[in-house]
Amino acid sequence: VTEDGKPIVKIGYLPTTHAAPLYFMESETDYDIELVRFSSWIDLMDALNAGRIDGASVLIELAMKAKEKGIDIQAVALGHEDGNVVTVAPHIESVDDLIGESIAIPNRYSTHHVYVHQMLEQAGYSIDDVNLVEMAPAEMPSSLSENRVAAYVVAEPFGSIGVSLGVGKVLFQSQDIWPNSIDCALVMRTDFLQRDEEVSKHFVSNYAKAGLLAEHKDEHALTQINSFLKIKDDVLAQSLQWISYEDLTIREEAFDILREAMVDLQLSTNPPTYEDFVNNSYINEVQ
Amino acid sequence: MKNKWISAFIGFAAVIIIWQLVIIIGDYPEALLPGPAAVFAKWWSLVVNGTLFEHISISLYRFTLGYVSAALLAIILGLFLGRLPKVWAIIDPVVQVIRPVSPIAWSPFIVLWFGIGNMPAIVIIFIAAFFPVLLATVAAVNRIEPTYLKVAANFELSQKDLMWKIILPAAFPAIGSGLHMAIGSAWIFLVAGEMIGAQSGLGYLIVDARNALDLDTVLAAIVTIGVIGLALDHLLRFVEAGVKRMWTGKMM
Amino acid sequence: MKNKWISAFIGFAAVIIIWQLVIIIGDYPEALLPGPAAVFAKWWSLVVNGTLFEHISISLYRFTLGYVSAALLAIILGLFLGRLPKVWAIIDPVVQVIRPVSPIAWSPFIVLWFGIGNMPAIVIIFIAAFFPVLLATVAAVNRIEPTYLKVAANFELSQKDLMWKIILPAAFPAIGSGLHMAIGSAWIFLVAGEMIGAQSGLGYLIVDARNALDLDTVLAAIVTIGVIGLALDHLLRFVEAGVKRMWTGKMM
Amino acid sequence: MTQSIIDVQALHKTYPSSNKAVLENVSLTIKRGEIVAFLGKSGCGKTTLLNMIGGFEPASSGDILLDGERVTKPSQKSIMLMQSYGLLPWRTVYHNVLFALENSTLSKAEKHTRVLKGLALVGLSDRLNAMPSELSGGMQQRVAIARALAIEPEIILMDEPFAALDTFTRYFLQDEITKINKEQHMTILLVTHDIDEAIYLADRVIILAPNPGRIYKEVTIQLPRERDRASRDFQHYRELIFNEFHLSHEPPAIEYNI
Amino acid sequence: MTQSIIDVQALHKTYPSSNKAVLENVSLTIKRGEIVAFLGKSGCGKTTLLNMIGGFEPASSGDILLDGERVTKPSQKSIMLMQSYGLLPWRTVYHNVLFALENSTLSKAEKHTRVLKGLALVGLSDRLNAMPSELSGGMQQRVAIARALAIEPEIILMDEPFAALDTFTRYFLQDEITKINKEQHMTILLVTHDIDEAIYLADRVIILAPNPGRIYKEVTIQLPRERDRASRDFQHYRELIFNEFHLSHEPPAIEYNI
Ligand SMILES: Nc1ncnc2c1ncn2[C@@H]1O[C@H](COP(=O)(O)OP(=O)(O)OP(=O)(O)O)[C@@H](O)[C@H]1O
Ligand SMILES: Nc1ncnc2c1ncn2[C@@H]1O[C@H](COP(=O)(O)OP(=O)(O)OP(=O)(O)O)[C@@H](O)[C@H]1O
Ligand SMILES: [Mg+2]
Ligand SMILES: [Mg+2]
Repeated sequence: VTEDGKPIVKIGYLPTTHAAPLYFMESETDYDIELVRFSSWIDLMDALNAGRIDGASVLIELAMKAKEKGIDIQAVALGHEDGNVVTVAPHIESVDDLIGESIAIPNRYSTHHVYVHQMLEQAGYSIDDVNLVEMAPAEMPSSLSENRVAAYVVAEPFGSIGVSLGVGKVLFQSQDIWPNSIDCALVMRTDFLQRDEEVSKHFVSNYAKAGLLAEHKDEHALTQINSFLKIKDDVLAQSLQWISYEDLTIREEAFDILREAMVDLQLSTNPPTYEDFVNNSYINEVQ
Repeated sequence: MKNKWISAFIGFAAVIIIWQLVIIIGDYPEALLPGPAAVFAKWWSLVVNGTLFEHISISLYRFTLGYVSAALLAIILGLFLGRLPKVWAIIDPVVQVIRPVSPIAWSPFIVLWFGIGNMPAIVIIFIAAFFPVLLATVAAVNRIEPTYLKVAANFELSQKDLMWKIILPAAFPAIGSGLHMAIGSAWIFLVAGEMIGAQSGLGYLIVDARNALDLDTVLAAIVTIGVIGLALDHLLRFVEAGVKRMWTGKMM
Repeated sequence: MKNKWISAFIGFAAVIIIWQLVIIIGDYPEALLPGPAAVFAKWWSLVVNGTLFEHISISLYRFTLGYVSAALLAIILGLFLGRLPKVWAIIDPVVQVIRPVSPIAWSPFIVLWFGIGNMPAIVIIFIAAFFPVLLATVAAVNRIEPTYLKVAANFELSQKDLMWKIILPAAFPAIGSGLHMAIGSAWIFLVAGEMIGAQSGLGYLIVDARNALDLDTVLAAIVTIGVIGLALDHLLRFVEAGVKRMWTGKMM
Repeated sequence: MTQSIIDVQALHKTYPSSNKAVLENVSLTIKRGEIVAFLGKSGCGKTTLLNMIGGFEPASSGDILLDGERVTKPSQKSIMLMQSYGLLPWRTVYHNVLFALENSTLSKAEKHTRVLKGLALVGLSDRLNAMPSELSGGMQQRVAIARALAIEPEIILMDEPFAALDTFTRYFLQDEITKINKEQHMTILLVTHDIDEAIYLADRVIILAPNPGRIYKEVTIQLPRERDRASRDFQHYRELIFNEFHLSHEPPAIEYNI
Repeated sequence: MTQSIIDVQALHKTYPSSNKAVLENVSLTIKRGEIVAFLGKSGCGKTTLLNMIGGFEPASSGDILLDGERVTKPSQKSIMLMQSYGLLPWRTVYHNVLFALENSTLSKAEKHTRVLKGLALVGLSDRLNAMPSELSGGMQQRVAIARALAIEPEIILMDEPFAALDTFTRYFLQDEITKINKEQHMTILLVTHDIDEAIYLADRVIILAPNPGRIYKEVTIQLPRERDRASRDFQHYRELIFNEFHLSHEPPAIEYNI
C-alpha cells in the first residue's frame, strides 16, 4: 500500500470509545495513516482477512478465530483496559433477576460473551440460564427500553448511551467481573508488519502514545474522540470514566483466561496460543 | 423435459469447474474462498447433523408468515384501491417514496416496535413483499379491459359479483407476476431480516458463519438459499395455476 | 396535474400527522423515535452544511455506474441469449439459483475480489440490477410476436438489421418494465452496498448515524433516499420515452 | 308488435376528449320485433350509436327511451354483442354462456338446458370445456352470440356480429337470427359492413353519413322472409343501397386521388 | 406471360404439434400475372397454404417451386400480406412503408417517392406520421398493402386483405389491385371469405375442402375485367360457387343439428 514511496497504513475501526487511541493518531514523515470506518465487526473482519486493510482495532476473539482459520495476523496492543458495563433494565437488582431473561451481546465472538459467562458463574449460574441474543449495538438501547431484553453488555459508548437515555442502569463494570480483561485489540496483518520493521515500530509506538493522549480525558481529548463518535459530550464523559488507555500491553495471564473461556463457550476448539498470536515486541519497546 | 435437466446439469457443472479454476489460478487461501469439494462436504455434514433442516424450517416459517400475509393484504387492498383512484392518488406518492428504502435502514424502528427474534424477520419479509404486490395489483385493476366492465354492467352484476367474477380473475395474471417479483425480493431480504436478533434460520447461519470465518458454511447456506428460492418460485406457479383453475369452471 | 400535487400533499400531510400521533400516543423517547419537526430540522442542517449533497452525489455516482453498466450488459446479453434458447437453457437454472441470494451474503467474496469503498457498492448495485434486467430481456425476446420475425424474414433482413430494427424495438417495452423493477431494487441495495467499508454516501450516512443512535439523521436520510428513488424512476421514464422516439422515425 | 320499443330523439354526441361532433341530430323509432341494420363508413359513429342505445355511453344531448323509460345505464333488457366479443378469457365456453344466467331466478337444471341449447344453436356443443383462447375468431363470435341469446333479452345490439365468420357459417347464423327474431319477437339492431347482409336480414336499412355521423337515408326492405340473395329484387336493393352509400360520402374523396 | 411462376406439387402438411393432416396432396400451377382466389371454411388450411408458398412454413412432403427454384425460406420476391397486418407498432406509417425499401439499392429520393405513391394509393397521404395504434383496423390494413406494393414484388400473397374495410373502400382497393396486376404483371394469391370478392378479382377461384385441407374444385372466371357485380354472369358464378362451397363440406355437418 504505497504511493510516492510513502506507505499508507490502513486501519479499520468501528466508532466506539474502545478504539479511542486511533482517533489521536496522525500521519508521520515515514507513513500516512488512513482510518477506515466500518459499521459492523463482520464487514471489518472481511476487509482485514482479505488484506484490504493492514490492521484494525477489533474484538480480539474475532481476530483469534481468523488466526485459527489460517489468516496471518497478530495482536500487537490492547484497545483499552476495562470500560465495559453490564447495562440492565431498571427493575433488575442482581444477577438472580436476570435468570431466564434475554441478554444482548454484540457478537458471539466477543469478550462481552465471556463477561456474561463469568458473571453468571460467579453468581452460581451457568450461561444456559439466560437467553443470549446477538444484535447490533445501536439496537440495544431500544430493545432494553421496550423490554425485549433485560440487559446488554457491549462496547462503549452504548452502555453510557443507555444510561443517559434513562432506559437502563449499570449493574456491573467489567473490572468487577474480570479485572484486567482483554477486549478490543490492535490486530495487524503479519505481512504488513514485516514489510518495514521501522515503520511498524514507529506506528505501534505512536499508537501507545495516542493512548496516553486519550487517557487525559480532558477537553481536548473529548473533542477529538467526539469528532469520530458524534454523541453527546456528557455521555462520552461518562463512558470515558469507565475506561483506561494507560497500559495497552496484552498480558499472558489474561489471554489464557480468555482462551479457556473461548473453549468453555465452544467458540473455538483450538484457539491460538499467546506465543503464536500476541506480539508484544513493539509495545514493549515503547515502555 | 429430460433435455431441461441435462442443460441444467451442464450449467451447474460449468459453474463448479469455473469455481475450481478460479481457486487454482487465483491462489486464494482456502479460508477465504473454499472450493466446491469443501463446501459440499460442509453442506453434507450440516444435512447429516440435522442443523441445516432446523435452519431451513425456521426460515421457511418466517418467510411463509411474512410473505403470505403481505400478499393477501396487498391483493385485497390493491383490489379496492384500484377501484378508488382518488384515494390511490393520495396513497400512491407515499408508497412510491417508502418503497425504495431498504429494510436495513428501517431496522432501528423495527426493533423498537417489533422487538427481536422472529418478528423483525417476518416484518422485513412482509415489507419486501408488500409493496411489489400492492403496486402490481393496483396497476392490474386499472388496466382491466374496459370490455369486461362493460359486460358486467350489461348483465347487471352486483358489486360483490363484479369483484369476484370480473375484477379478480381479470387482474389475476398481472397480480401473479407481482407475486413472482415479490417472492424473489422477499427471499433476498431473509438474510437481512435474520440479522436482527434472530438466533436461527439460514440468514443467521450465514451471519454466524461469517463471524467465525467459516466460509464453507456461508457458501453451503448460499447454495441452499438459492435452491429454496427457486423451489418457492415454482411452488408459487403451482398455486397460481390452481387459483386460475378455480374460475375456469372446468369441472363439468 | 394540479390535482395530482394536491393529492400527494394530502398523502404526505397524513403521514406526518400519523407519525406525530404515534409519538404522542406511544410515548416513545425522542431519541428512539424522533418526531417530524426534529427530522426536518436535522435534514435542513444537513442541507445547509452541505454534507447531504456530498453523500447524495457520491451515492448517485456509485448507483449510476453500477446500474447503467448492469442494464447495458444485461440488455445486450439478454438480446443474444433470448435468440439462443439452447445456451439459455444452460445458463437459466444457474441464474435462477444465484438470483435469490442476498448481496449481503456475498459480501465476504465481494470484499475479497473488489476490496472496500466504492467498488463493493457498485458491484452490489450491479448484481441487484443485473438479474432482473437480464431475465426481463430474455423473456421479452422470447415473447416477440412471431409476426414481426415473419415480416423481417419476408423482407430478407440481415442479422444486424434484425437485431436493431426488429428485436430491440419489439422487446423494448418489456425490457423497460425490467429496467423499472431493477431501478427500484438496485436503489434498495444502496444501503447494503455502502456498508462495506465505504466512508460516504447515503447508505453510509444511515448506518453510521444508526451506530451513533442519531435517528434524526437516519430518518432524514431515509426520506432523502425515498425521494431520490422516486425521482430516479421518473428519470428512467424520460429516458425510455426518448429511446422509443428513436425508432418511430417521427422526424419528417 | 307494432308499438315502438326504442325511441331516439335528437341525439347529439361529442366525446369529451375531442371537440368534433361524432353524432349529430339522430332521431329514430324502432318497433318491437323489428330488425334494423346500420350501414356506414368506418369511423362514422355506428358503434357509438349502439353504445348509447345500450346505455354504455351518455348522450351529449337528446334522449333515448327504451320501453318509454329513459336509458341511463346498461341493463339486461338490451344485450350488446361487442365488436371485440367481450368473452371472459378465464372461463370455459360453457361458463361464459352460463355467466349470462348466473343471477337469474332459473333453476340450475333450466340454466344448464338453456346454455346447452344456445351453444348447440351456434354449433359449439362439442367445445363446452374449451377456453376462449383455444377457439378461432369465428368460434369466439359464436360463443358471444350464444351468451346474448341465453338471457332472452328484449333487444340485441349487434356490432358486426358475423365479421369473422366464413360465408357458410355466416349464412347459417343469419337464418337462425331471423328465426329467433320471428319466434321471440326479439328486436335486433345490427351494424354491418356488408350490404348483402343488411339486405338479407333487415326490415329497414339505415345509412349513416360521416363527419359528423347522421342519418343519411332509410331504406325499407320489402322482401318476404327466406330471401333469395340471387333474386332480381335483391339485386335491386343492392344497387340502390350501394349508390346511396356512395352518395353519402362527400364526393371527390380527396384521399383517393393519387 | 403465360409461363408458370408457382408450381405446387403433391404438397402435404402436418403440424408437428398434432398428428392430423392440415393439407393433403395439394397440387397447383399458377401462371405469371394471374390472380387466384382461395375460398374455404375457417380452419381448412388457407393461411397454412399461403404460408408454405411464402416459405414461412416447411412442407411435410411435396415441393413448391417459385420461378423453377425450390422455396426454402421467405424472400422479397413474394411478399405476404398477413391476416394480422404485421405492421411494426413502433414505427410511423411512413416508416412502416419505408421499411420495405430500406435495404434496396434505390436512392433516398426514389424511396421517398415510392413510399408517398404507395400511401397515396391507399388513401393515407395525410397520416404519414401517425403510429399504427392510432389508426382504425381498416387503415392499418391499407398501410400493410402499401408496404407490400412498395417493394414491387413478383408475387403478393394476401390473407383476407380487405376484411376490415367498409364496402366502399373495399371496392376501391379491389379495383386498384386489378389495375396493378394488369400494369405490372404482378401475380396475386388471395385468401378470402367473401365469394363476391373472389369472383370480382380472380382469374381462377380455388375452393378448398376441410379436414384435411385439399383442393375441392377450381372455377375459372371467364368474365372481362371491369366486372359488374350486378350482372347476370356474376350472379351465375355466385350461385355456382356457393353451391360448390356448400357441397365441399361434409353434408349433415353434425354441429349444426340442435
Ligand atoms: N372513446 C372515444 N373518445 C374519443 N373519440 C372516440 C372514442 N370512441 C370513438 N371515437 C371517435 O368517434 C368516431 C366514431 O367512432 P365509432 O367507433 O363509433 O365508429 P364506427 O362507425 O363504429 O367505425 P367502425 O366501422 O370502424 O367500427 C371515430 O371518429 C372515433 O375516432
Ligand atoms: N402452428 C400450428 N400448429 C398446429 N396446428 C395449427 C397451427 N396453425 C394452424 N393450425 C391448424 O391448422 C388448421 C388450418 O389452419 P389455418 O390457419 O391454415 O386455417 P385457415 O383456413 O386460414 O382459417 P381462417 O379462415 O380462420 O383464417 C387449423 O385446424 C388449425 O387448428
Ligand atoms: Mg364500430
Ligand atoms: Mg387464415
